[in-house]
Amino acid sequence: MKKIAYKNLDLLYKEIAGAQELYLPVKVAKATNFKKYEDGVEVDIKSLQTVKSAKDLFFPQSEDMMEFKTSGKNIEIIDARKTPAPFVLFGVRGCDLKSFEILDRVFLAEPVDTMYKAKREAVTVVTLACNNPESSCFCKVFGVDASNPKGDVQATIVGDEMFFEPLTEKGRALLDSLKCLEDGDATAVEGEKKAIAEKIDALPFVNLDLSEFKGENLMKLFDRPEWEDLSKACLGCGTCTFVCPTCQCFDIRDFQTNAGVKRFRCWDSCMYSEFTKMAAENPRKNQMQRYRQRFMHKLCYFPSNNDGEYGCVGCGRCVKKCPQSLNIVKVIKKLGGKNND
Amino acid sequence: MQRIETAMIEKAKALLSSGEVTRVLGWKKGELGYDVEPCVFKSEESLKDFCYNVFCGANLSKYLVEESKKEGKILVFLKPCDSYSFNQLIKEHRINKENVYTVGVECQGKVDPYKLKENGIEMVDSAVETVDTVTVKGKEFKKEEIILGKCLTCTKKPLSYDDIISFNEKREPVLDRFETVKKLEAMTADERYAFWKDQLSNCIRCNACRNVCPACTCTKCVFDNDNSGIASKANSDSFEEKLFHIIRAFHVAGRCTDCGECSRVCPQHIPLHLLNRKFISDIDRLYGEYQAGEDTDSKGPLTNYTTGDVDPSDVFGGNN
Amino acid sequence: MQEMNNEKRPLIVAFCCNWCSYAGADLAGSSRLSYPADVKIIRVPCSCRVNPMFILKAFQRGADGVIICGCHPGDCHYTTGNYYARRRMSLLFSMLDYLGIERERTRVEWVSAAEGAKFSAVMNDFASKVAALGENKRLEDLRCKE
Amino acid sequence: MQKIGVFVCWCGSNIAATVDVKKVADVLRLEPGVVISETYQYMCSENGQALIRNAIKENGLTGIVVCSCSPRMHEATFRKTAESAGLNPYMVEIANIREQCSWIHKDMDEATEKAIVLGRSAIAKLKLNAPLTSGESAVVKRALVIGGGIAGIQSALDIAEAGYEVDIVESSATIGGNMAKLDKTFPTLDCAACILTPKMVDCAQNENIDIMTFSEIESVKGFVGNFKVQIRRKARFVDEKKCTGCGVCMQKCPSKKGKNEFNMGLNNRPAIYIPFAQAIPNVAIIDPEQCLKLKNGKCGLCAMQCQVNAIDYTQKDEIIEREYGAIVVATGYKPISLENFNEYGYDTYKDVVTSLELERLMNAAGPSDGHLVRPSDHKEPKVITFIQCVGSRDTSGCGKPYCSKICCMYTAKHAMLIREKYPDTEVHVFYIDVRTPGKNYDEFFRRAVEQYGVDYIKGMVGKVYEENGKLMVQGSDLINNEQVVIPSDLVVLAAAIEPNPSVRKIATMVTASIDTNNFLTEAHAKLRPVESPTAGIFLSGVCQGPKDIPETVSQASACAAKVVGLLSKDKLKCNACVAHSDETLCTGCSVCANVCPYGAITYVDKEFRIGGGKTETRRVASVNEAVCQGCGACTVTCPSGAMDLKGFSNKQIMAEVDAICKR
Amino acid sequence: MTNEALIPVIGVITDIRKDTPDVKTFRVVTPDGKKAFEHMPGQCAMLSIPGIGEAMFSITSSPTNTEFMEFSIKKCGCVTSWLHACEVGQQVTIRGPYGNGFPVTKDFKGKNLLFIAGGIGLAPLRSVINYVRANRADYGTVDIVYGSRSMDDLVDFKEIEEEWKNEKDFNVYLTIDRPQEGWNGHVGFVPAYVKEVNIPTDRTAVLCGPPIMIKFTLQALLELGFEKTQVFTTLEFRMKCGIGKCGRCNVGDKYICKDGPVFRMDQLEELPSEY
Repeated sequence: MKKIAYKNLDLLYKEIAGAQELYLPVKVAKATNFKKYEDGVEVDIKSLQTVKSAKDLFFPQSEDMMEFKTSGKNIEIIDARKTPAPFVLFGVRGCDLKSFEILDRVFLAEPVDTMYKAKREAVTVVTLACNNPESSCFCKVFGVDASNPKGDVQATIVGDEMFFEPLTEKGRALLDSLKCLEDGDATAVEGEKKAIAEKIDALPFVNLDLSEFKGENLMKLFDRPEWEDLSKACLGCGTCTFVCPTCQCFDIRDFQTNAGVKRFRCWDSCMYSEFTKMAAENPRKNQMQRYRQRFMHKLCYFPSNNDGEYGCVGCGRCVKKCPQSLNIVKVIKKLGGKNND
Repeated sequence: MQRIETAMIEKAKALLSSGEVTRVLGWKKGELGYDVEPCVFKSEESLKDFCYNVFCGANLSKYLVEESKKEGKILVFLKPCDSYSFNQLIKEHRINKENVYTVGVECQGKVDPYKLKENGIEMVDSAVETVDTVTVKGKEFKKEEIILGKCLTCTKKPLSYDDIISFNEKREPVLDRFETVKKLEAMTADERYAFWKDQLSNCIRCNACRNVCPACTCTKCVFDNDNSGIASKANSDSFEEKLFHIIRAFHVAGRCTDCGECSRVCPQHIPLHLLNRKFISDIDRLYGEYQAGEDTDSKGPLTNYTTGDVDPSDVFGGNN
Repeated sequence: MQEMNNEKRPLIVAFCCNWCSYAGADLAGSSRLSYPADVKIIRVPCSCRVNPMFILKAFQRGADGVIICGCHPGDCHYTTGNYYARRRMSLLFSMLDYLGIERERTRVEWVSAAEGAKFSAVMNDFASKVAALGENKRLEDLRCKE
Repeated sequence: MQKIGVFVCWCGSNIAATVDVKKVADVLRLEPGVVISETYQYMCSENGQALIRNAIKENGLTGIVVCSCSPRMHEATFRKTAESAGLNPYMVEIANIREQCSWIHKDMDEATEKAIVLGRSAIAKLKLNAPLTSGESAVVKRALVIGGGIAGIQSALDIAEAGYEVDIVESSATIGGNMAKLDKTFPTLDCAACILTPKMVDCAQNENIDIMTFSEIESVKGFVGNFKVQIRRKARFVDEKKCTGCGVCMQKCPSKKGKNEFNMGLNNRPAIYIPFAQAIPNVAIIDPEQCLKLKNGKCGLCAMQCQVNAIDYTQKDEIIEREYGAIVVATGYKPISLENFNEYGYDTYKDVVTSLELERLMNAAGPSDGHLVRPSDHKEPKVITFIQCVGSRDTSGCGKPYCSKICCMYTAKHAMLIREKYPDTEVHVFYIDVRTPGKNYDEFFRRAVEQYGVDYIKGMVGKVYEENGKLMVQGSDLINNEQVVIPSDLVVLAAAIEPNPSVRKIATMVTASIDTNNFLTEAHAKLRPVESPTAGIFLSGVCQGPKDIPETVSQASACAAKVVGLLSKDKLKCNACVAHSDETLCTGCSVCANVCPYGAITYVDKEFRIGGGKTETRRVASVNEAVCQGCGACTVTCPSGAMDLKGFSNKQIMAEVDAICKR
Repeated sequence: MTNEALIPVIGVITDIRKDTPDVKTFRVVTPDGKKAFEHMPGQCAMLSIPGIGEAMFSITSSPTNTEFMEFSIKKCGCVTSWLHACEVGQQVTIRGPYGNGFPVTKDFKGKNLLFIAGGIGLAPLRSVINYVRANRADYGTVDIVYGSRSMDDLVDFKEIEEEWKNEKDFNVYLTIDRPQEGWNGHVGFVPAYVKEVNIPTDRTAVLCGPPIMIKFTLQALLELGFEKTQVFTTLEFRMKCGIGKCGRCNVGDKYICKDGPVFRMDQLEELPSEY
């Protein structure tokens, strides 16, 4: 167990960033997101949640794949994938950590997504326990312990100190390399964890009933009339998708540069009306169908393909960010099971 | 202020039961108090979830583009600012007015849940509102501490309605709506560039601003249309965030009623309304005051001209 | 302010209306009134045909300055086109300025078919002002510059 | 796959001297889609065109790019070439490498590089061109002539002679214009009235001609072949059909203090008057400013005297609407106002007059019945000094930069006539240059100097001032290099002429372009001098530029020939580059109709399939292709990008931008 | 296979054949003249033209063809229009194979087969039909019912007439929607023709064509006494990645690009009808 005074965190950041790239919650304008640590940035480590989730680091919103050069009828393909240097992702909360497992199930399944994999392998994750969980948090429903997230290094803020415990070899190596840390005592951390766990138990959504969401109910859930009302106010924007730590739909697009064509992939959203549109038909014609797809995917389709693992981590970002206050909690309460009433 | 909600429910029930309307467009209670959602109520019974309180910030007028196409009349409750959007949509032939029964409702400013949170209040069971204050969880706030940015500068008066429910005189705005625009104009170009670079770099292109905007009702947006030449899905380069927001603001210039929804819904809190307000302020300054949505028949400033209009070289205000 | 070196000349896109300014450019040509080769003209029927998209696209693609030329107000071949263009461009350029984009990178000029000399003078002046600003960094798309 | 041909013109040495045309062709040959790229000395020549035609046929080209002079010069030529080889004429793009490249750049490398970029840009645009076909519209077989001076009269007569109906709209009460005020005409010295009035009578008697005097153009809508014009027939308070022009009313009218416009205000006329003896129509008109009846209701003498009851004090302006296939603008000129030229004392001294006033003073029908007297005391002037170029060739900003062209000749005429009639009169002329090109013109001028002893002094006049009852004209004599002061009895100013001020309003209405001096712009200075760039609008007389009577008449006739050529067609091809709306994108929001100057956009409810076998009805914009002139205002105002312009589509212009910016 | 699968290889179009007014068949090999990759009947490949886009097409040629791959492509969107306009020698990019393909080695093996196609729907079936021809001994009788709008719209008409009709135990039934000069064959819609021919129910059926045809043909087959478990079809859906990650072709718990595009009718019934 290591520790550092809260007020000296900047020293820690500087030391880490001196050796490898460091990504952590940084506030720019009025919003906090994971960004690269550089001199002068405003680190916002206490912020419970970044707007965009940490998936951005492995599956960025936009990522070059290849380039094409054409001359006459000929095409030349140039691989544009970059090999990432080792980096530290600092301040990941339990929910986001859990989302990595879910993304892994998609991107590391055969055929493996090499772009994603390379970044997953390059990272050392420093998690941070949630001292002040919010009412929109319901990670516990999905088996996340926000007081005890198990990254390569587990960090916990206790009073005016931050404690670090290595949980993997990678984590140990990172901590061993840092000279600004001093040895710490585990007792205080245990106490804090317990306190956090109690706070979590008191949150309003921690007892959501998910019992109805299972593979065999697929068609039954799909045909539930409640979808109409649930989705009524949906604008069809991509806010929920883009702030979601587990959404992984993407598009592959070409961009004509002055020199050739860049092919990149970027986040897409199943909430967009163009998502499934083909030349003549669109299998999901209305917003209700698209809304249903997103939640059915997270709560039913994904678990039925992934050993019952849900495609949601209960981070509550969609609860906070939906422009019209629609969210997965409302869906679960309506369709999840009897105990939600 | 509970009184107005009761009056609205009564109105809705009366119109539903008389058969004058078949549906009611209003707001529905949420799970955490502040997460009120727009909703179409189809029966008197369903109105039990109806609410009208300090969290009903959402502008309902855009839903009417689709709803007014449907069979049967729909009752809609419009706050003063929503009614401007409604008028503008009527002007642009996007709403079938025949199918809409409008009831104007009083608004004394709606609460911004983020500001509540900054003040340490997270979950809300009930909020008690007076014209100037809101009391949440026993804590009394002045309106200007916690209402939405768009409400701080609101001068909108209720426009023509089929009916109106209002018990109090409207609050005066707390701020001049062009104050921040002026502040930005007074900066140097470098400072302005730095300001917008920071703000727009947060944009995740979720399209919430566009999809919520009552002026953005295109069948297919140019940014979704691969044939438009500027289609894009993500800001793959910082240029694209600028392109998106400049073009979007330009497309709604002269049509934007300044309802402020774009800024309210931005997950990254980008003050997008400052772009629209820049256009509004320039229009007011250069071509005479114009409030989109104030009427349903005037020509907008960008589809109009006078022979003596200012030359583009002379438009710049503020600092270089 | 960085000076452009010789290899990287400024690139200027000029949208000229067919009836006045394009003809003015022709007159500048037939009068042998030179202006920098950095100026490349795109012919449009009227200044009101210039969509803000075109202007932003030009900057994206690497233009360092964009100028729109049309008939003098009141002289539009289509009667009113340049009046609309005047409002649109006023607002757009004011917005670009508001975003911190250098004012000198954009311009609107009214050049009649008879004003070959003016066309040349305007282009010389605009090109030198743009050159003085250096490369367009604030509205660039790095992907287009690789 | 597209097959594009590139044709690079040398234009003799015009292009080839500064642009390496061979290199341009070689580089452009490598562009994707280009299958042939050639150069030729004169691409517009018959041989050059044949080269293009053959290349199109042999290679099955789908489009061609011609790198040559301005498209304003030869786009139409090459479109015809393409068409004759079976290619759609709109599959042609021109890269302007002469006016916008070779002629303005000196460095060969630089010019060549730019020419290549311009060529690429044209290729990029061409790749997105679509074959276009023009619609057709019918031609209304009637012409409108705006202005009833000699230009308008001649044009109208020629058009009418060819068998087409033509209306003359004249703002004053009679046709005849400035020429009717002239005394004699140079260089033959025949009397203006003698040659003009028969033509005026011809107009009045020609069945095909309808004269509307005291009328103005209110609005012009439509397009070539189909103009709809509103004409305001101003109230003249006399029924034109009833009035016989007997003139009794003029004698009885008690209010006789109106300035006689025809005599340049040098004498007065009654409130009811016929402008001059040979006025057409020979009909009286009441000046409401002077008429006692109209001003205060008391009088009515003229109505009592009128045998045919033609007087109608209640007459109101009337607006009539007519349709025309072509419009001739013949609005003529007026002398400039001399307020900027105080040094000549025009406003101060009665005996400083303009040349046009002198015409009236010398005219037998003028205020002094042809006896040349000075306005102040009606005495015969003994020393007359003419000052040339008053406001002409003036770059100081007070006057006009151009030469008014007619002054040298009419001054020589005046001097000669005076010396002939009053041989004891001394005549001096201050001039900058004497310009007398034209048949028998210089001979005429020399006669004035040599035969009539007119004193020509090369030099400018500094000022005119009064001293001892004489007008002292102080000027410089550049030949003798001295200052001279000439005590004169009468000073005549050759005031510059400028287009009639109404022309600007009319130009706007008919969407004709106009230059900085308010002269209407011709479609081509040399090759299309009588047409405006706006189809269906033709230019006759001084409205296009200063000219004398013979020139005016020739231009008027040329103009008439063009009008007749147009009216003789039954159908006209419409503009092919028109706006069109993509109905799948259009929301029917109506902003486009707001900016359309031609009212070409309307809205219709249309049914659309929305998938799943369902349909919905939506309001969408629809463009009348016969009316659309292709300005593109609607395309930018449309937020959804539904409105686009054929031939200048968003994609085409953006492709040009891309191509230009590629480096 | 890794996600290198998203990185394509170069393909050269070596032959373009115009089948119908709006269908062309493209032959594609690698620049060194080889097949880009091996595949099974019913599998798909992603073809792309840089700057225009990428689209999924079923591979029309049989896996038994060792020299090249063929794609029969109907002109309907951006990519297809571009392909239709290009010339022999044009390079494209290609990646694949994607999808499950027809169960030629399992469910089909040893069975009598019935192929029913409408219009361009023959394209994916051509691959399996020619595979069956190449492995004739492994399968029983083959019936083919194929219909199109008109004679000109019958894809691969020449191959059908000259080769398939002469194959042993092959019965080919052709039909067009409306009577046409020069056509002596059957006239009428495919579903009706299927019933008319009255094919014995011991066949394993494969359906491919426009949704409306699939719907009515399935009905016809059921009326004839077929079970849903006997009927296969292949779905068309918008796909991007081809490897079950981008989410676009997700329907229910299936990814059409990975778990499909071939489905048995009874499997489809367990999926939401969003295809």
